Amino acid sequence: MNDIVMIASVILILTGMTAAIFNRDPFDKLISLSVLIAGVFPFIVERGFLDVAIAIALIAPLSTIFTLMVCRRVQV
Amino acid sequence: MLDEPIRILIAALICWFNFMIIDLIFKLPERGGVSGATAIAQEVEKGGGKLNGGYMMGNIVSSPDASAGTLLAGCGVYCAGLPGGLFAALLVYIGNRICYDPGYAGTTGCITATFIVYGAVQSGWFAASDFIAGMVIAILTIQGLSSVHASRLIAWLWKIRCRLLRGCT
Amino acid sequence: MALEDQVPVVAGVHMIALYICAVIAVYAALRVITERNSMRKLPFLNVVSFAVTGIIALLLPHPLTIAAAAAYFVGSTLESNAIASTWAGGLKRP
Amino acid sequence: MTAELYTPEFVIGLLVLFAGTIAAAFPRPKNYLTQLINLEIPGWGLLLVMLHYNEALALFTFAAVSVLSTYIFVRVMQKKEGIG
Repeated sequence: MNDIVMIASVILILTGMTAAIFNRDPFDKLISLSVLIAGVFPFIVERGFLDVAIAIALIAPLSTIFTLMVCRRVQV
Repeated sequence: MLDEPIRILIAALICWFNFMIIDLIFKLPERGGVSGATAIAQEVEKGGGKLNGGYMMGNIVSSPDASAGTLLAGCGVYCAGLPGGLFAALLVYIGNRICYDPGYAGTTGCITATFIVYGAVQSGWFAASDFIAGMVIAILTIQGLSSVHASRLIAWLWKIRCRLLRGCT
Repeated sequence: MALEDQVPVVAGVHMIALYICAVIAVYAALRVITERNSMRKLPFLNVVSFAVTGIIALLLPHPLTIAAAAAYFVGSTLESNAIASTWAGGLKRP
Repeated sequence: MTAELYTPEFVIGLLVLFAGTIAAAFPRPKNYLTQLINLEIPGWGLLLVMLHYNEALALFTFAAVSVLSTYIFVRVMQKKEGIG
């Protein structure tokens, strides 16, 4: 992979991870987690595993949806 | 062929007009399709924007519409030519059905964008990768820069469309 | 094993498009983590998803890449849809 | 099997794995939901580390098992706390 795309993916992963650790609201944590997932995909595609990329792209939202079953907004 | 940055800017203009015209014809700024789109519209209005623009931004977020169709048509033509673009239209239709949406705007946008991109590539003036980068720039101007100004712009265009075609309430 | 010995490496002529996608992805990610309101983060997340779809398609030109890009885009959209619907209380509320 | 020793995804995967493990061990608002969301971060780090070894079937299996374990944790939390 060329360098600029790799640096961009690393920045996406690190910002997503940091924001997902330090946020306190569950919805903010899930949004930051999907930034992290967006950074993982160029590494998978660059290795040539397109079938793995399809499977993980279809499976990963299920995990978020299962987690959302116990999320509930604080009533304002 | 021109230089690559100029080609990308022209392709961004073409993509912007393509998805904006199709979204306005299919009445995306009229109401929120799912409850999440309505929530995004209300939050945008609370931050100082217009409600109709917020509805369209929420609809773009929560289901693949003509902008996603334009991007995937560019990807399809870049990877596999004209059959790739039509296959991308089928995938956009399936994705719309997954997200509880009728899916007419996305499929129509994908088919028209396929023919636009394929014609531009065949004419020799553009490469298909220009349209992918152009669509990313075009969606940046709507969703990414400032939600207040973008929603005001979409509300102004929606008012013009109501005066011209009078299909809206 | 992998597909990478069958498909050509990206040629050097389309590099500027790839760089534009990478820069826009980083910019939108920074906007996501600096926005305070939880619902106004979702349009910036959509920009990240568009840019990553463009990166996927530009990195490896192969016919299966269309399915990968569409699957990633639909998955990300479904995730945003579920987050917004749960925040609005559409599905799970009694 | 390993072509080179330190590919970028290996290094960044180890970093994400350690940081996510520490974050899952000490969740900041101390409840089960935060711990469950923090537990997904080292999962993605482990996927990046496994990407270094070029095994497609391992990646498939890991993704499927990760989602199933998330579902089981969610059911356990609903039984235990009576929420959802």
